[in-house]
Parts: sequence; structure tokens; C-alpha cells
Amino acid sequence: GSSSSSSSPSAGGGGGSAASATGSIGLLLPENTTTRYEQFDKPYFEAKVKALAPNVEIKYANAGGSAQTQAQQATTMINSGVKVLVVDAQDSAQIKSSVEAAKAKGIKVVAYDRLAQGPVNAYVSFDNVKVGHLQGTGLLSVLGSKATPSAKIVEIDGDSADPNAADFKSGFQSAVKGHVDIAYDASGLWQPTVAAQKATAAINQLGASNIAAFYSANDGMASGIATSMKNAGLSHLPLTGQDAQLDAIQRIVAGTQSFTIYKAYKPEAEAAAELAVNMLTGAPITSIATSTKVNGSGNTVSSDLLTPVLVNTSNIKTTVVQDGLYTVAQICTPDFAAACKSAGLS
Amino acid sequence: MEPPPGIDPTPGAAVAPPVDPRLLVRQEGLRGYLDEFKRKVRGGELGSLPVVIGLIVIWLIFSLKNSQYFTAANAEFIAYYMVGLGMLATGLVFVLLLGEIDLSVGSVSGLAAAIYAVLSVTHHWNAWLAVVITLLSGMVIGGLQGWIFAKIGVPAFVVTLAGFLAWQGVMLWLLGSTGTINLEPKALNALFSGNSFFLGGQIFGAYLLAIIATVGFGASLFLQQRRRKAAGVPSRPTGELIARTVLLAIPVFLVAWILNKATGVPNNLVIFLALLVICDFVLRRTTYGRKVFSVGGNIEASRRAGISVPMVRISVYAISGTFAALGGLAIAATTNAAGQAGADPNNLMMAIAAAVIGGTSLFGGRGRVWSALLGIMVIESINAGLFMLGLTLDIQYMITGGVLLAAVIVDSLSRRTQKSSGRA
Amino acid sequence: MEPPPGIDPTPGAAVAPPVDPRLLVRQEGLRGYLDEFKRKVRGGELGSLPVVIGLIVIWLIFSLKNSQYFTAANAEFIAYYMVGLGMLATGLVFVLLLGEIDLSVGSVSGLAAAIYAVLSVTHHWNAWLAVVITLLSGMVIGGLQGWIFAKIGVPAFVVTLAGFLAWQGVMLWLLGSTGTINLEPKALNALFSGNSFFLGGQIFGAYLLAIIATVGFGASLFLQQRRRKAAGVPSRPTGELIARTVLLAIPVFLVAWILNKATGVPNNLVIFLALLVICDFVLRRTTYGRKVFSVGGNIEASRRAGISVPMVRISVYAISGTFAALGGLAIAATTNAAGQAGADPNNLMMAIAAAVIGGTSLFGGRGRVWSALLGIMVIESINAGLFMLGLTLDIQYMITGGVLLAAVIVDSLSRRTQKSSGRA
Amino acid sequence: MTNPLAGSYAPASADGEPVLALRGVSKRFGAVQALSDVELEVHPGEVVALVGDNGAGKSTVVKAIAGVHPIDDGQMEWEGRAVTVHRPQDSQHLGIATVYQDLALADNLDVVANLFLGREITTYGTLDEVAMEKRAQELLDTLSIRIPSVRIPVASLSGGQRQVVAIARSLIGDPKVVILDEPTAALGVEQTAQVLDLVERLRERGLGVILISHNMADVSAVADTVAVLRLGRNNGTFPMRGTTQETIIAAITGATDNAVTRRAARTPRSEGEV
Amino acid sequence: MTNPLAGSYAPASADGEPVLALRGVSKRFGAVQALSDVELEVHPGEVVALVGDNGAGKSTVVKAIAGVHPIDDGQMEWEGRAVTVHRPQDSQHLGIATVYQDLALADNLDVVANLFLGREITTYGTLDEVAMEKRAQELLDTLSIRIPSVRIPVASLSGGQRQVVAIARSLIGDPKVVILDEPTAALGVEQTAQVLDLVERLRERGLGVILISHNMADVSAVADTVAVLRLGRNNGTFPMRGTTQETIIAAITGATDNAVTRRAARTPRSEGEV
Ligand SMILES: Nc1ncnc2c1ncn2[C@@H]1O[C@H](COP(=O)(O)OP(=O)(O)OP(=O)(O)O)[C@@H](O)[C@H]1O
Ligand SMILES: Nc1ncnc2c1ncn2[C@@H]1O[C@H](COP(=O)(O)OP(=O)(O)OP(=O)(O)O)[C@@H](O)[C@H]1O
Ligand SMILES: [Mg+2]
Ligand SMILES: [Mg+2]
Repeated sequence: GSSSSSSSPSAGGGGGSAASATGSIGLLLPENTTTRYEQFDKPYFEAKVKALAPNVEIKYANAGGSAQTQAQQATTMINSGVKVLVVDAQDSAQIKSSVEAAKAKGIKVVAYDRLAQGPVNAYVSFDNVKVGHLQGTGLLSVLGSKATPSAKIVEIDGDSADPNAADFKSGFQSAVKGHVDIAYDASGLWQPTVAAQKATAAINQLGASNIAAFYSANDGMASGIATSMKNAGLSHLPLTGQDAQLDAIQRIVAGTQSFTIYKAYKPEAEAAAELAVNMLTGAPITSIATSTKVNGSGNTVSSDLLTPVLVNTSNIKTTVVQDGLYTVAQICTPDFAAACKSAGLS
Repeated sequence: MEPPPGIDPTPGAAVAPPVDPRLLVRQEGLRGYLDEFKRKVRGGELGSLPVVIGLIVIWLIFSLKNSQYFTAANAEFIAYYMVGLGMLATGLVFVLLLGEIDLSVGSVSGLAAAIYAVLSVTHHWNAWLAVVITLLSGMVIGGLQGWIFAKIGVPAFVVTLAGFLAWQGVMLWLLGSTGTINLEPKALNALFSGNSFFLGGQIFGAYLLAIIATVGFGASLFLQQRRRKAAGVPSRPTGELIARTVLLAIPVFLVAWILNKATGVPNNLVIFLALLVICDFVLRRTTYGRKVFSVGGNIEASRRAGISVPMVRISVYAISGTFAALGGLAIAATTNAAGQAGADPNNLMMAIAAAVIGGTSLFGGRGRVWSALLGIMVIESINAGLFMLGLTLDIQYMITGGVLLAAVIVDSLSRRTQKSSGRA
Repeated sequence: MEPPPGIDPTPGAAVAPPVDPRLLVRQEGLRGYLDEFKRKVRGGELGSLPVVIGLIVIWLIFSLKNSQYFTAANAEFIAYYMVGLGMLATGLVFVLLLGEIDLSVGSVSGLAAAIYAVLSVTHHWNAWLAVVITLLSGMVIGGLQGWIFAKIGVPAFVVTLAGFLAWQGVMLWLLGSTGTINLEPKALNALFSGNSFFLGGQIFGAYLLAIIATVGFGASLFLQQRRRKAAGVPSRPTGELIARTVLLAIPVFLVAWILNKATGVPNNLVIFLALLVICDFVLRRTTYGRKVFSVGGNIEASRRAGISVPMVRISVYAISGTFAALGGLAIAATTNAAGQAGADPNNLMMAIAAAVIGGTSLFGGRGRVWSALLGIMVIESINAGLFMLGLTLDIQYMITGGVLLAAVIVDSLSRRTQKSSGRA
Repeated sequence: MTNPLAGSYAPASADGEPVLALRGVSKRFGAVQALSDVELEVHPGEVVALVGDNGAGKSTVVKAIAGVHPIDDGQMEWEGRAVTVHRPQDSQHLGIATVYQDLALADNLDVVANLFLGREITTYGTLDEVAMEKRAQELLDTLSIRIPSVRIPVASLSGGQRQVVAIARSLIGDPKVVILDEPTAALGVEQTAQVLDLVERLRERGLGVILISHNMADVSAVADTVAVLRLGRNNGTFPMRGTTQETIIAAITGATDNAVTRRAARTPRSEGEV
Repeated sequence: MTNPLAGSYAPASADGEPVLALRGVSKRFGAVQALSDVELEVHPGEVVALVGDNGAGKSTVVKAIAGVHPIDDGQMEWEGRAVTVHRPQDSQHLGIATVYQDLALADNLDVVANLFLGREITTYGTLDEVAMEKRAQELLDTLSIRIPSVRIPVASLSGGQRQVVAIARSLIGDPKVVILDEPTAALGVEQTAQVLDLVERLRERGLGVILISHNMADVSAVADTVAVLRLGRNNGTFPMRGTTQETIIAAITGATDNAVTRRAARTPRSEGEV
């Protein structure tokens, strides 16, 4: 009965090969204001599942930034009989009751990107503290000999209401503390306009000639900070970023941003897909989820923690271009053509 | 029941004919009803008709799209999840009747959940005490906003917009570093939780509720008729009363039957309906309700009639705040947690939409609390269908937005028609 | 200038004394001014006084806190960054004069930046053409919202709340996969960018602007006085005219001097000021402006006076949309990029706050475009100080929120006083 | 409800074609039939008084002519041609100036701005405040009204002062027909006399005037023709000359025995003494 | 601007203490001194007519008594005691019922709800709609007004119908003083007669009545005393009996030569003929 998608429990019966597995997997993603979820995570996940188990049905829902909606979507999926639930929680604590409800019905749960609370079976993500740390070490290496304890750094963090922002900040500071002087530290609210104004205010406050480098928690804010640096004639100073946005790659090519941190969506989505298919078929997951993490409700979860990559002029081609995130044509618009050439992109 | 003393201006003067010959009186029988119905539709007095039709259309469409839609389990889903937002919408109906708006309900509901969580979980207070404190906080918050509006004169729109931002801030601060707090199934939270049903879900329970509703409604109609006849003022014919009672009984027993097929009547729905009955009574049959309508109609007239406009305003905002807090507890019970996402701005939008879809005017002085129930049923029916279909978010937004827009346009157009035919 | 034909009702009838003896006339000289000033303050007609005082207090406080605050570089900072939001606020002044609100300006500004970026960068259109298309889009969007409000009758609050959500969605869809788009310093974007100054920042430039402003203002005052004297209607004494001109000249030349000490007058400020002068003229000296005020005062009266109320409403929302688009371009120029964060809801709040702080009433029919300038100066002065101090967010919110609240309360109280003394 | 007292139509100035005429006009508000088959004619140089009980439909007639409430049925004729009037602009363009019973003035604007609203005097496209202020002062002076200042917002005027501003408004522009809906209701004795003088001057200049009033003394002082409405229907049109007040009152109330006659019989003092 | 014609004060029913008195009341609106040192007395069973030109301050006096606009200076006395009235409630609690010139009715409520607004009849705490409807119908019948239905929203009533509803409102409750600000301005002849009858019945029942009117015939028909305001100041108080209308009009306009007398001289027709 491999062709009938409506046939049920028998499919789960131990060790059947993935190619003939049936049943359904639910994918719950948190929001759609950032393009990544619907543009990368969802298609990569679906493609991988299709490749592994062509007869498995995927149910998808996006919570649009609301934890309540996500709870209702989880209920709908549990009611509709999914076998595995892959959840990128909008609120990693609030999802707990949904995770428990799933477990009560014998549904396995994979926490995706954010570590959900409750009896979760597996977890796939990047390590946020590591991201911050990588930004720090990256900045130190760009500064090179200028990285002295008196070198003044302007730090623009993310929105403090976002718990990830605190991870980035602590990772970054653990890397640079003692090596440089963080002379100005404020939240840019993930807003380029706010970040730009705060950078200008910092320049006015500290004096343009006294600043050695700028830290931006992500690429969005870096666009604003780069403009303020340009207005103050400081374009040559180091500037960090994160997310490997197209505009950031272009700035890196043009030399107005030093590097960005690339958290590849593809390996993350594919790891989650493999975990889900293995759970559906009853295959072991230990080959994928090699480490463990303890979540907020005290459950120990087998985890697959991926490593982020620092992208600068030297490896654009081998990272974002190779992964199909952007084409060279997209990056090298006429305005960046010259810079591209000298950076060896063509 | 004694009439007020007053001055009797009777002596002398011929009594004018009591009825104006220009008033187009209704014919007897069915034909008269149809004529009047046509006239009302043309005049824009649509009542709940568009919503009810809309609801049926929505159910039909989703049933065609998805075989799982027209099931008892899904009815249970709708009945359960609509309550939280429905409570926010109920509070908003009071505010809309004043012709004002309360943009803070979403934030207040989030804050209330946080207050309850902090008191009962973090500080281990008695759960019922925590509930009382939470509802009081909602009342005080609403009352404070009402006070700034009524006494200082800052437009309600601005006060509650500030509240929208500020209470969210207070909530974040309360939840502090821990972020979301998971709740324990105690007190009101247990009643609101997804597996608490009236009389433990016994079949008897649902029908008991249906009987109470039908008998209560019918009895009040006949009582009123008798009193009007006794006093010699115009009253409705008996046939109409029977028809009305039957028209209520049909959906009520249908719902009871369907919910019984699933797990029974959720307790949160029972509480919600009880509150609606109380609010309806307060608005239509007490002097307080009359004051709310009159302030919504003409502030200066109310003031000159000796009504304390500030008190009405403050109390209405306090009611709205209390319902927001109650709704916040109900919403928190659906996820068993109070978190930063509690103050979801969408909740505000949906609650306003529910009230307006249900037929309460944005222009003040016209509406009923039942519109909160009708409107939220529409919204939750759409949600349930969209969740099942697994559509992308933009399409979901488009559909929900489209329904909201349609509702508001119907409200506005019917008001315009009414105005041009002299009813508003 | 010919008087309308009309009917001359003159023949017969004794001419009543033209002035009412109960009108408390102002005494001559300084004493008269002081008396009138006291009366106005008591009557709540405060004008720009509270803002100006507030601005000075803010500057003093921050200067005490931070030695870098009272510098030419910081003045330049304020002058440059206030322009984008100031433009949003200018458009909002028109809407507020109607007694309505436009909640969509933040989203429209974000969308406009996205449209410009996609056209000029992604599709390589001519930059000026892209600017024109962008502004037209803003106009059409605003006009569309105005149309739904004016013609269908959906409350403006609801229409623009829907726009607030919808245009943000359109923006996300436009930016699509690439997310943020870097802009190139071309066309208007070059003029709006942070290193473009009037006459290239020459010292001469700033003083030229100051002279134009002072002479223009003084000349118009004297011209008016002459015309009124010639026609025999009451006019202001020459002393007052001189005093007013001097009162304008002092701050204008001071600002010119300070900005010259830094890098000159930012071009975006010059454009902003020019637009303010034009808008002020349109509102105060044309029939269109008169219509805006009259619709803001009494819709039915305007309609009966033959004014097409829908046209006024649609055009005002189109103006607001155009200014939102222009403001969006100005904001995008400060970061040289159009991104998903463009539709920041805070922009909306700040723009409303600016208009109200500057003295435009939320109740319609009262206000001037200059309030956008004054209000945004207050907000940006606070921002500059807070950013320098690098305070935590909650404190920033509290301070900004407190100033907004104070402004709104002053507006409401002064309106109340005015009402009770019969001025509103 | 035919009235035996209703006279047949006889225009006071029968110089041919009426400038404005209503033919069989009906208007319904929800469940109320406010006007049924109403006929009305106004000739140039004629003052037609439109009288009737409260709620008879007089203001509804005015609003129908002025385009505030479009009519359901029937026809409006202007100088012999059938016209449709949907909006206030339409009637203004024909040359009809209207003073409404429920005056509508923009409270936030000053007296000058209200007087010229929609018809501002401009020079080179900009408002000519000086010319408007001058003319406003002149207009108000001739109507004997004392207003603290023409630059005061209308919100701060008394009921009568507002009424006079509204009347003055109707004289700006160059109307051919002026409609006054209870113009003197809020006015003092002196102002009332001025308005009646004004109506006579309008007649002398050949304008058609429709005057609505409950005051029989005013009506008989200036009207040429009296049209009576009763419960939304015509109840007779009388030439003023040769018709007694009693006849008109009987047509208004629908009976010769009414509260007015009873009161008159009971209280002789109101005639005598003063 | 003292008036040589102003008579000295002589209450019509000099039976001791007035029920309501104003002593030296002043009120200022912005730059306008609307009232200066106004004195007014009403005795039980007395009808005081308050007359004056447009903008004289009559409505301001009413609103001051009713607590709509609190007074700046001076004193209000109620049955001999000084009282302060800040809000409409205060004056209602004293026993003052007021009909305002700018009527204020809640347009969305029906006639019954408006009549009883703020004084609803209740049984066991719930509204007794039946009793209210019955009483409303009775009240309106005695005032000779035809209203399509007492359950119709007030928005759809004519000017005069609204006026009558407002007058009927003042009769609910048990006032000791009734203030009527131009109650008959919008009324038809029959309704006016009924209202005048009503005023007389109120007097017979021992209530104090303040009647504001521009209509000298009405004033002379029912008033016992006439108080004249001119430009915000008292300009004489006259007993009705023995004072001619000319005297009063002269006090109102401030001169014997005014538009009224001129008009009277010019147009004999207004007296004769009809
Ligand atoms: N906007 C409206 N909506 C509904 N009914 C209305 C409306 N305007 C008037 N009516 C009804 O139409 C009838 C006629 O009203 P109208 O205002 O024309 O009377 P009127 O003759 O002007 O009376 P008055 O002398 O009192 O001003 C009334 O019965 C009133 O109830
Ligand atoms: N709310 C107000 N604000 C400012 N001025 C006012 C206000 N109300 C009245 N006034 C002024 O006070 C004066 C007296 O007004 P009031 O309404 O008392 O006159 P009135 O005697 O009732 O006149 P009318 O016979 O026209 O009704 C007028 O000059 C008017 O301009
Ligand atoms: Mg009328
Ligand atoms: Mg008055």
C-alpha cells in the first residue's frame, strides 16, 4: 500500500525503507517578514524529504509571527494525523504545550533553528554565541595590529527584546574583551535608520579620528552604519555584519563592509528533513544529531549544531554563490562591476 | 413601577390623533413581513443578516475544499479557540458603542497573562487570588486610560495607542529575563484549558444549556407581550413570538448536538456565553446601558441630561480593560503559557474586526454584544479552514483582510443608506 | 480683486456701530501686549510657545549632561536627520487638519523607498524618472485610501490601518528575495544624502537662505499692512511688524551661523523648508486651503457651501501619500539603502507625535504646517541627546513617550480651556 | 384629508413662467412618507410663503430644492426646463441661495471665512482677505447685527448672530431665487424687521423668494402668495391679498376649531392690554 | 448706556422670597464680556420673560443657571441660600428644568428614551419600557404634536418636533423652576398656543418660569414680569401689566427710533389688512 497516502500506522512499523515510507510530516515555521523561511527553508526541506521519501506528504503552516497562531496550527496538524512535527517555534517556551500534546499522540517533534521547550526529540540549528564569537575574532583579524586595548570600537547591537541579540552580543564581547575598547555600545533595534543615527551620534561623541572599527550585529543595520561612516569619511574602517544579505555581499565587494556571517539554510533544512524522515521510518537519528543540548524545560535533546561561516571577499564565490543563494550577476550590478573585477568575481 | 410624579399638563387641549397618517404601517401576516423586510434591506437596516449569510457561505466553501472541515472536531476547534478573542471583542463593543476605540486591548491581554503567570507561578500565590488581582489590574488599567481620556481630554485614540505601546513594555519588563512562563492547570486557567468541558462533557450538559437558552428567550418574549398588552401599548403578535423562539431553538440545538458528537461544550464557551447574556442585559435593560448608548449618540445632550459623561467613559474603558484581562487569561490557557508574544497586535485587529463584522458600528451608538460572538465565529471559522488547507501566509492575509474589508464596507454603506433614509 | 456682484442690501436702515462695546480691546503699546498675552495664556491659546520653551529646556538639559551636545556637529546631525520624518509629519498635518488620521504613512514611506530601489537599481531606470514614479505611487496610494474613505465611507482610521498592514506586505513582496537593496547616489537620493550641502556648503549659502527668509517674511507683513490700511480695515501697528521680523531674524541667522561652523546647510533641509513654505501658502492663502480647514471644521456646512467634500478628502490623503513617499526617499537616503525595515511603525508614531507636539490639533481644523518642523526638531533633539548618551532602550522609550504624552496633554488641555472660553 | 378652505392657485405676479417649480414631488424617509405629490411655483419678483404645521415637510421641500436630500419622485423645473439637483452645488449653479433651518457654519472659521465659504474673492489665485473683510463688515452692518469682531470664530456667536451670518451668506453671489427656512426664528425684533426689509428689497430686484415661517404676522407682512403644506401634501395656495389669517391657520391645522382659536377665545388679554 | 426708560424692579407676585435669584453675575468668553453684573429674580408662580437683542446674553444667563457654563463672578441664590452650580446635575438636583435654545437630544435614541434620559422609570432595577412608552405618548398628545411613532429615532424628527420633545422632557421629574429658551421659535401656530397654555398651567401650579422669547406677542400673553438684557447688562425690569410693547422694544434696542418703528411707520399694511 505504498501508493496510498491515506494508509496509516502500518507504515511506521519498524525499519521500512525511506523510499517506500508513507505518512505525513508537519512543518511549522514562525514568520514571514524575513524572506528566508518561505524562500529557502521550506523549499529546501521539501526537496530533501521528496528525495528521501517520495511518498511522504508534507503539511506546512507559517504562524506569521504569532505564538498563538502557531499553537492553533499545531493543534490542526495533530488533529490531521501527522507523524512527525518539525517546529521552528515563534516562542520557544510557549510552544511547550503543543509539544506535549504531540507527544501524547505519539508524534515525534524536531525543533528547528530555535530550541523549543517540552519533550522534543531532536534539534537542528546554528550556535548563536558562536556567531557572535566569529564576528569578534573576524573583526580582530581585520584590525590586525590596530587591535590595541585603547582602540575605540563602536558597537551597535540588535533589538534587546530578541533573545538571540543577547547571544550575539555575549559571543562578540567574549572574543574582543581586553583586545579593544568598546567605547560606545547601544541597541540599533535591528533598524538601519536607528543604527545609522546611533553611529553618527557615536562619531560626534567620540570624534571621527578616534574610532578604530564598527560592530554591527547584522547586515541590515550595517547598511545604515556604512552610510554614516561614509558621510564622516570613515569608509575605510572595519565593519561587521551577519546574514549574508545581498547588499552586504555587495558592500564587501566594494570594500565598505569587512565581512558577514553566513548561516547556510540548506544544510540546516536538509538536516531537519533527514531527521524527520528517519523518525517517520523509525531509523536511528544518532548519526545526524551528534551532540545534545538541554532545553528550557530541562529536557535533554539530541542536537545537530551547525557551524557558521565567515564570508569576505576571498570566499564569496565558494559560499553564497556556490550554494545558489545569489548569482554573480545579482551581485555584480553595473555599479559594482569594477569592484567585482578587482575582487575576482565575474 | 410607579410613574414619576412630574407635571401633568393634561387640563384643556384636544388630544391629537396618536398615530401619524404618513407612517407606513405594516400589513398583517406574512406579506407584511416581506414588505417590511424589503424596505429594511433597501434602507440599509440589515441587522445580523449579512453575517449569518456570510458564515454559511464560509462553511460551505471550506467544506467543499476540505472533507475534514465539516466535522464535529472542527466545530469543537472553532468553539474553543474563539473564546479568548471573543472576550476582547465583547469589551470593545462597549467602547465602540461610545463611538470611541480602545487600541490597547491586545497589549492589556498580554500584560494580564503575564501578571497572572508571575503571581501564580513565580510567586506561588493562590491561583484564584491571582485571577482576581489580574482582572482588577485590567479594570484599573482600562479605568486609567478612560480617566485620561474623559478627564484630561486626550483623544481616546491617542491614549490607547500609548497604552498599546506602554503595556507591552510593562509586560516585557514583568516577564523579565525568563521570557515565557508556563502555566499550571489551576483555577480559571483549568476551566479555560482545552480539555475542560461543561458537566465533564456529558451529553446531557449540552442539551441542558440549549434548553435554558430557548426557554429563557421565549419566556421573556411572552412576558413582555403580556405586559405591553396590559398597558395598552402596541405589542408583537403571538405568531411572531413563536417564530422567533423557534428560529433561536434550531441553531442552538444543532450546535449542542454537534458539540456532543465531539467532546462536549468547552467550559470557556459556557463562561463566554454567560458573560454575553449579562452584558446584553446590562446594555439593553438597565439605566447604565441607556447611558452608554446616549453618550455614544450625543455627548452634550447626555451631559445636559445630568449624565456624568466622564463616569460613563471611565467605566466603559474599565469594562473593556477587564474583558481584555479575562480574554488574556483565556488566550494564555490555549497555549498554557504567558509569553512575550501575548501582546500580539493581530489580536487587536481581530477583536475590532469581530465586533464590526458582527454588526457593531464604528460610528458609535449602534450595536449589540452578540456581534462579538457572531463576528468571532466568522473569523475563527475562516482561521480553522485556512489552517487546514495549509495555505501560504500571504493568501491567508488576503482572505482575512478581504473579509474584514467587506465587513467594514457593508457597515459603512449601510450607515450611509440609513443616513439618507433618515435613520442615523 | 473686484468684489463679487451679489445683492447690495444697503438702502434704508441705520448702520449699527461696527464694533461691539463688549469686545475687550487691546491697549496700545507694550502693556497692551502683555495684557493680551496673559489673556491668551489663560484662555489656552498658547500657540507655539510651549514647544519653543520645551525645545530650549531640552537643549539645556542635554548640554549639561554631555559636553558634545551643544556643538555645531550635533546641530548638523539634528538638521539632517529630522528631514525624513519631518516630511511624513508635514503630510500628516494636512490629514489632521481634516480631523482625520493616516496610519499608513510609515508603511507607504517604506514602500516608496522599495519602489525607487527596484526601479532605479534592479531595473536600471533613469533615477529622476524613478523618483517621479515613486512620488506618483505615493500619491495614488494616498488617493486610493482617501477614495475608500470619502466615497465608500469606511472610517479613515480603518482604511489606513488596513493600509498600514497591506503596503508593508507589498513592500516585502517587492523587495522579494534580495532583501535590502543598496542605492546609488543619484538624482534626489544624492541631494538627500548626508554629504550634500546647499551651494556645496559655502559659508555664503547659509546666510543667503537666512536673508531670503527674513526679507520675504518682513516684506509680506508690510505689504499686507499697506493693503489693509488702504482698504480701511484694522491693521497691525508698524512697531509690531518690526518686532515680528526681528524675532524671526534672530533664530534664522543663529542657525545659519551654527550650521556654517559645521559643514553647511544640508540640501535635504533646504528642500524641506521650501516645501513647508509652499504648503503654508497653500493652506493659508488659497481657496484649497480654506476648503481643507472648513471640511475639518464642519463637513455638512462645507457640503452645503458647495464644496466637494470627497474631493478635498481624496486630495488631502493624496498629499499625505506623496509626502510619505518623499519622506521615505529621504529616510532611505540616510542609510543609502531600501530594506525591509523601511516600514518601521515607529516612524508613524514619531510623525504623529511631531505634528501634535508642534501644535496641530488632533481634533481637526486647527494647526499649521510649521508645527511639523517644530515638532520634529523636538523629537530629533531628544534622539540626538539620547543616542549620544548611549542609554538603554527602556529609558529612551520612557523619555520619548513622556514628551509625547506631555505634548498631547497640553494640546487637550488647551483645547478644553479654549472651548470653555468659547474659542473652539 | 381635503380641506374645504383650500383656495385654488393664483400667482401674485402672474407674469408668465415661474423661475422655479416643483411638480408632483415625493420624498420618503424610511417608514415615513415625508412629501407626497407636492407642487410649488415661484415667479421672479414674488415672495412665496411656505407654511405648515411642525413636521409638515417644509424643510424637506427646502432640502429637496437645495440638493441636500435628492427627491424620490416628481420633477423640478427651472425657468421652464426640467432639471435634476443631486448635490448642493447643482442648485447653487442654477442660482438658488438657501438659508437652512439647521444652519450649517464651520465653527472653527471666522465670520468672514464663513460668509465667503465656497465663493472666496481671490486676486491672482490667492485669497483677498482685505476685500472679503471689508465687504463682510458692510453686509453685517446693513443687517443691524452687532458681532464682537468679524475675525471671531463662528463658534462663539449667539444663536441669532449665527442666523444673521447665514442670511448674509445667501446674499453673496448673484442668486435668482433665495430660500429662507425660518430665517427670523432666532432673531430679535430689530433684526427681524431688517430681514423683512431685506426680503422686500429682494422682491423689488426681481428675485424669487421662498420664505418659511410660523409667524403669521411676518408672513402677512411680506408674502405675495401663501402655500400651505399639511402632512406632506399641498393644502391650498392663497394670494396674500384678500385672505384672512384665520383662513390660513385653518388650512395649516386642518380645522377651524383648534388650539389657537380656543386660546384666543379664552385669553382676551393677549389682544387687548399691551 | 443707561436707558431712561428702564423701570425699577417690581415683582409681579411679591409674595416674599424669590425661588431663584442671580446677584451680580458676570461671565466672560475669551475677549468678550458676555455678561456684566446681571441681576434676575424668579418667584414661585411667576413667569419672568427674559428679553433682549440677539447676542444680548440671554442664552448665556440660561446656561449659567443650568450649570452648562459656570459663572465667573457673582452669586446664584436658591430659595434664599447661596448655591454653586458647576454641572447640569447640580441645577437639576435643585429642581431646575431647562429647555435649551440649541436643543440637545441623542439622535440615535428613540423619542421615549430621549424623554426619560437620565430619569428612566425602573422596576427592580431594570428599565420599565412599557410605563415609559405609555407616559411619553400621553405627554406628546397633550402638546398637540404629531410624531410618526414614539419609537422612532430623534434623528428623523423635524425641527419643531424636536423642540416639542425637548419641552416635554422638562416636564418629567418634578421641577420648581422651568427655564424655556426660545421654546416656540420653531413651533407652528397650534403648538405655540399649546406651549403658552402649558406655561400658564405651570404658573398656576406655583412653579417659577423663565421664558426667553423674541416674540412680543407671546411675551405679553403669558409673562408677569419682563427683564430686559442689553449688551450683557440689565436694562430694566418691568411688570407686564401696565407696560406697553413700545417701552419694552425701546429698552431692548436702546432707542425709540429703531428699525421696528421705522418699519411700522413705512408699512401700514402689516397691521391692517390681514
Ligand atoms: N432626515 C430625516 N429622516 C427621517 N425622517 C425625517 C428626516 N427629516 C424629516 N423627517 C420627517 O419628515 C417629516 C417632515 O419634516 P420637516 O423637517 O420637513 O418638517 P417641517 O415642516 O420643516 O417642520 P418644522 O416646522 O418643525 O421645521 C417629519 O415627520 C419628520 O419626522
Ligand atoms: N461659547 C461661546 N464662546 C464665546 N462667546 C460666546 C459663546 N456663547 C456666547 N458668546 C458670546 O456671548 C454673547 C451673548 O451670547 P448669547 O448666546 O447669550 O446671546 P443671546 O442673548 O442668547 O442671543 P440670541 O437671541 O441670538 O440667542 C454673544 O456676543 C456671543 O458672541
Ligand atoms: Mg423645518
Ligand atoms: Mg440665545
